[in-house]
Amino acid sequence: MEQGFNRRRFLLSTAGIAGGLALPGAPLFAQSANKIRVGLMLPYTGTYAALGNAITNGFKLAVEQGGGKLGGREIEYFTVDDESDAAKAPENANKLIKRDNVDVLIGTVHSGVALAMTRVARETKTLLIIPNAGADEITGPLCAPNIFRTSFSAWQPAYAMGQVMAERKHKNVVTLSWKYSFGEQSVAGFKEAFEKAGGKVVKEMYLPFPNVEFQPYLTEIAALKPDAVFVFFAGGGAVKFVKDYDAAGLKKTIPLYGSGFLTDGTLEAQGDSAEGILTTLHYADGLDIAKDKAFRTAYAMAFKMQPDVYAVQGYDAAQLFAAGLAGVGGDVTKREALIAAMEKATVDSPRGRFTLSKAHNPVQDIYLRKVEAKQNKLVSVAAKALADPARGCRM
Amino acid sequence: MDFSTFLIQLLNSLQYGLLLFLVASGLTLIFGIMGIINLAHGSFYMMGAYMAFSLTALSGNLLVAIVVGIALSVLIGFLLEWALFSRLYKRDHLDQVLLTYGLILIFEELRSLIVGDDVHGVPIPELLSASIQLSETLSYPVYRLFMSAVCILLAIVMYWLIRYTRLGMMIRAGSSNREMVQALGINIDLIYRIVFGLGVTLAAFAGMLAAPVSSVYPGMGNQVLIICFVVVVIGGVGSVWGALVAALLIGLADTFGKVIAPDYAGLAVYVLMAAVLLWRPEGIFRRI
Amino acid sequence: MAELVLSARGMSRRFGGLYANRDVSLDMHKGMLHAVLGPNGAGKSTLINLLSGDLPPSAGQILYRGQDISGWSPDKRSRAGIGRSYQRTNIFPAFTVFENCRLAAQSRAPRALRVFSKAVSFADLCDAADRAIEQAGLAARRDAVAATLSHGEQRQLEIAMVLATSPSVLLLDEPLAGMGPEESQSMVALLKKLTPDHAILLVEHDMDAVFAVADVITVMVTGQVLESGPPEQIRDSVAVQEAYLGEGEPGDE
Amino acid sequence: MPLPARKKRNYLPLVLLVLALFPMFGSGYYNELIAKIMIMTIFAMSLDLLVGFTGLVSFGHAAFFGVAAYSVVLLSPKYDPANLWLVLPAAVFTGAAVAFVVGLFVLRTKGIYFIMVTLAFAQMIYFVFHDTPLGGGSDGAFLNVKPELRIGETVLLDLNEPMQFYYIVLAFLVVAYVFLRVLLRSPLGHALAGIRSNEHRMLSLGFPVFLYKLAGFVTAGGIAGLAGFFSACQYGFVTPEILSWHQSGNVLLMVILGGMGTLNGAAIGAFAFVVLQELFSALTKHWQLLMGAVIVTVVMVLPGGLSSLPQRLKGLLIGGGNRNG
Repeated sequence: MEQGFNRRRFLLSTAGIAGGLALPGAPLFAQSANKIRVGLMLPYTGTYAALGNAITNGFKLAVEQGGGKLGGREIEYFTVDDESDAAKAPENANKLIKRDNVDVLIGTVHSGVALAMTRVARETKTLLIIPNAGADEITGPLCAPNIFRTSFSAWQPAYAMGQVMAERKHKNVVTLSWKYSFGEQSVAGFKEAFEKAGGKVVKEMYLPFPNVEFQPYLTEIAALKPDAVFVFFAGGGAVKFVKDYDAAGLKKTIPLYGSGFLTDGTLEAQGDSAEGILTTLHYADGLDIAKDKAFRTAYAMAFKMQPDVYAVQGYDAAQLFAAGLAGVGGDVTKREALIAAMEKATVDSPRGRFTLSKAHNPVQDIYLRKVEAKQNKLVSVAAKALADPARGCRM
Repeated sequence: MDFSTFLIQLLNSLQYGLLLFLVASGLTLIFGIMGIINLAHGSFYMMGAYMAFSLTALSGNLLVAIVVGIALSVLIGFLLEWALFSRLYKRDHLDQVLLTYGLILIFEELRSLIVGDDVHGVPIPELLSASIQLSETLSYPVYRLFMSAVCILLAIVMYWLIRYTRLGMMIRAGSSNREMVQALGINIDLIYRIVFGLGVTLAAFAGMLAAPVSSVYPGMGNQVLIICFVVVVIGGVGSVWGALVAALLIGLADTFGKVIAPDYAGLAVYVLMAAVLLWRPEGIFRRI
Repeated sequence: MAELVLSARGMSRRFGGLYANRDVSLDMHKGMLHAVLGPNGAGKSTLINLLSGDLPPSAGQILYRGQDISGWSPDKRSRAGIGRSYQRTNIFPAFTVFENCRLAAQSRAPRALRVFSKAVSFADLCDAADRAIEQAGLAARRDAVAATLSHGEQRQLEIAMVLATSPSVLLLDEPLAGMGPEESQSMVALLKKLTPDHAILLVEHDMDAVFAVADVITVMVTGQVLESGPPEQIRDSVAVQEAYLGEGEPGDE
Repeated sequence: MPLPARKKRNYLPLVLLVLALFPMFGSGYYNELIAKIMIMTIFAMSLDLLVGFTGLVSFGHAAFFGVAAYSVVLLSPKYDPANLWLVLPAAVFTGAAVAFVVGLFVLRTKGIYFIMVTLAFAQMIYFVFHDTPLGGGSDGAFLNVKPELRIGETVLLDLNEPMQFYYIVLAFLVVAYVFLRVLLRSPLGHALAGIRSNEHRMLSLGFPVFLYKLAGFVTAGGIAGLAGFFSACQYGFVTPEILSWHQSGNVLLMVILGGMGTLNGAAIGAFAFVVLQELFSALTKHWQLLMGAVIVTVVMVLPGGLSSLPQRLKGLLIGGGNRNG
């Protein structure tokens, strides 16, 4: 042991420092001046990997349709797998911003990661377009001129659902969601609209994310016997919840409603259990919109699979950025003009045209959808051109 | 909470606890008999669930999928033991921890490469798809009861196996003293291989059994891993009975934690663990 | 009568239903070497483990200078002055002989809070270690790594480590096991040298050595004391001869 | 394993020089990366004190790192910088204090059990931050303004400045390294080494082994707290994930990768780990597959860690050599 104290083998580590620097640093020296550098920070591993891929596909489809260019400029991609790990988010964002010097940052799915990215983007004044994460704060207290979102805020679909459920004469409702800010914000948005219209939320229940042992809550719901249930879940948890809810026999007696993610990208796994469930979202199957049909065909041709709402959001991120570039002739250095052009843009989205609110969140139609034959079929427009209230945004 | 709700919650906790026992029993066997910390145990659970999905899709029948899946799991267990674990028995626990940590990453990425990253459902077999009406609004799926029955059956089989069979005798001897058993002319390497295969198969079987209820999704293995560790810590390393008691306790703590103190539900299980450790640092039961 | 240092009163230890020690009583006095004889499985090692605190007794009392120490942990007993050696060599194999003993000496003066001083800078501890090494006859091997010592030398180190803790009681579990004749002789000499200042309990198979050094001998059979007394009494005891000596040389463990 | 005496070559000054001069050549991102490696080195060294020098394989070390990081965020005023001399000792103290409480429980167990119990306790603390509103739940919490050191109106040190941050981390890396070296040659250090080598004998020699282990555990917790402090300051953001078992696994991996029981190994391990991650994730989407393969390979064929590599290569070239490196 004594000898162990004296043995210093630092040769390796010093050699390592010298070698290690040259390796990931390569892009730094291979900087091509005339391409626009796009940084994609999305989940490519873990729970949300499928979503990250869909967004990437959507974005790239829009670029392909522009002949590989946006605003007349060629595109160079830099990707980082954010692993949906918020702890690594600032570091990963810095990789793209400081190492790769990207002109625009696109990301991400997970709200916690997106919040951290937003902070970094505000500090470094990097242009950020968020293609999914719905945390209200991003276009609320954290809003900034350089931060845009092409998806939705948690508040939007939930608020619309509050109106729908009140219209459908439900009086007493129980809510259930994972206990994290996105879930809580969804419930808050729902509650706001629902109670304004005279309904009452009998009980708000939360379970720790990402716990999927729902049985105790279903038993609670059965004991409380509300008129209806509003939930927020997504991904694997959504699949299990919908199946458990059906298996517990509750679906027959107490109708289940949810924010759209309850049945998005999950219908194949949910099977018959999801049939008839009503959800609200800014996208639906069976929209009578030419742009949507064209988008779906093109997407299916390019990637051999059907697009989903995430692909649409990625596609629109590219479209929004293209609109900005068009306004400045492709010159990203004219930042204020670029941002102004993006603010004024009307995005011709597959979900229907939308504009941006002052806080840079889409002002969009929220659709009421019903699950039929493994599709989220459009029922009606639940809220026309719904704008997020952008509480706390000082811009 | 009225009395009938209370009873139903009790049933919920029992059912959850039994499933936990099934997953954790393989872990505790590998721990207790081979002295190996297997972090990849959750990955075997995940592997089982995905096998149930893929094989059901191929054969159209969950039962066939489970039979083929079990055969595959045994094979995978043997292979891993032969290729990797058998070389680590003389090494530190630390090396085992790291090896299995590396395996988690590998299994998760292989899953992504082979099956993809989507969420999939596994249909409940026709025969078991009914429900029993428990209260006015609530019914209980027969499949869940079936799962519990299978878990109880397996607990009994394991008890019998360890107590009354020659294999069980050798396993018990092997867990107390590797050298001595070797000296008695028992092929300890074979015993270890069998135990490891058994452990892997138990985890994978739990995954297959749970797949129709839980559906299959990326990262599902990591979710059960830690709770299984808590089961083993509370129950006592290597004790199958301890694992059963601990799993049932955790089922109770989790279920009623969610009902009584929903804000601290995630903590309930760990508070239970700390309490048990204060009382008995080596877990409730010490040996098989 | 010499000073009574350590004594066991009706001490028992059960493993499951089996008694490893049953109602054992014995006394150890300063300046006397108390040897314990008995066939394999007689409970001699259990006796030492009970006295040293490695095992808690199921019943009975252990008195150290009149104080009941039955519930004390091994380290507390050691600090109080009860040192022991092990039947299977139990040392720090990666350390030098000196460091083995220095560490043993350090246990008397923990100084754990002085983290900014070098361990080897405490002269008193180093002296104690060197004295112990000298006593055990290992001076020539002071700086050798313990793992490289011969078996006999490791047995000597085992003793040296106990000595470095300056104990008043020595519990020695077969210190001669596996030693060559020469090494045995020097160990016997060492034991004789140590006896005046210590109360020594010696568990040993080597009859010649035991009768050469022991002041009192206790013979144990199946966990119980068969007979206890001076060597002559034991040599002449019919019971002992029947139970034990009559069987001839006991085999090695 | 005794080695033949060989010429000692001390590369420490050289490494220090490289680290000190690095910011003059590196870009902003690489400065951050090196700062991160230095923080992880502090973290890995603290774990090495337990794993490599005391023989306590803790699988919950991220808890102390994370708790300290949270303490920085929770103790800082919302819109003003906190006082460095207040929050830094507070973070170290938090790490040590939590280690003390956890140690009281976990040090009652040994071996395989110890590994699991440390893991379970770390998970418990993880859930405290994950499930309760204390630190913002699963969403984490932000440190809006990083701490600074000021006397009167003059700001002496400001962690918001990347350059200053870099050099402060470097300074504390040196402090932690020297502290651990001194500790290891102190009576306490020798006693810990004795516990690693033969705990049972330490007990029978009269060492209150539990207290010694607790002292080591608390010290390691405090130094992990130091690393946690800098980690929170570097990115201004904490989430429960920083005390997850993955984090504990990663730091354990760094210790093994570099070779345990040598503080320098911790540095090599931290460096190799971060660089490998950087490299692989640039290479492929399935980079974790490569990471997993590296881990398995190191465990199977390189038990002494990377720092044993030159020795092994030498052995291979010269032929014979000692097989264990």
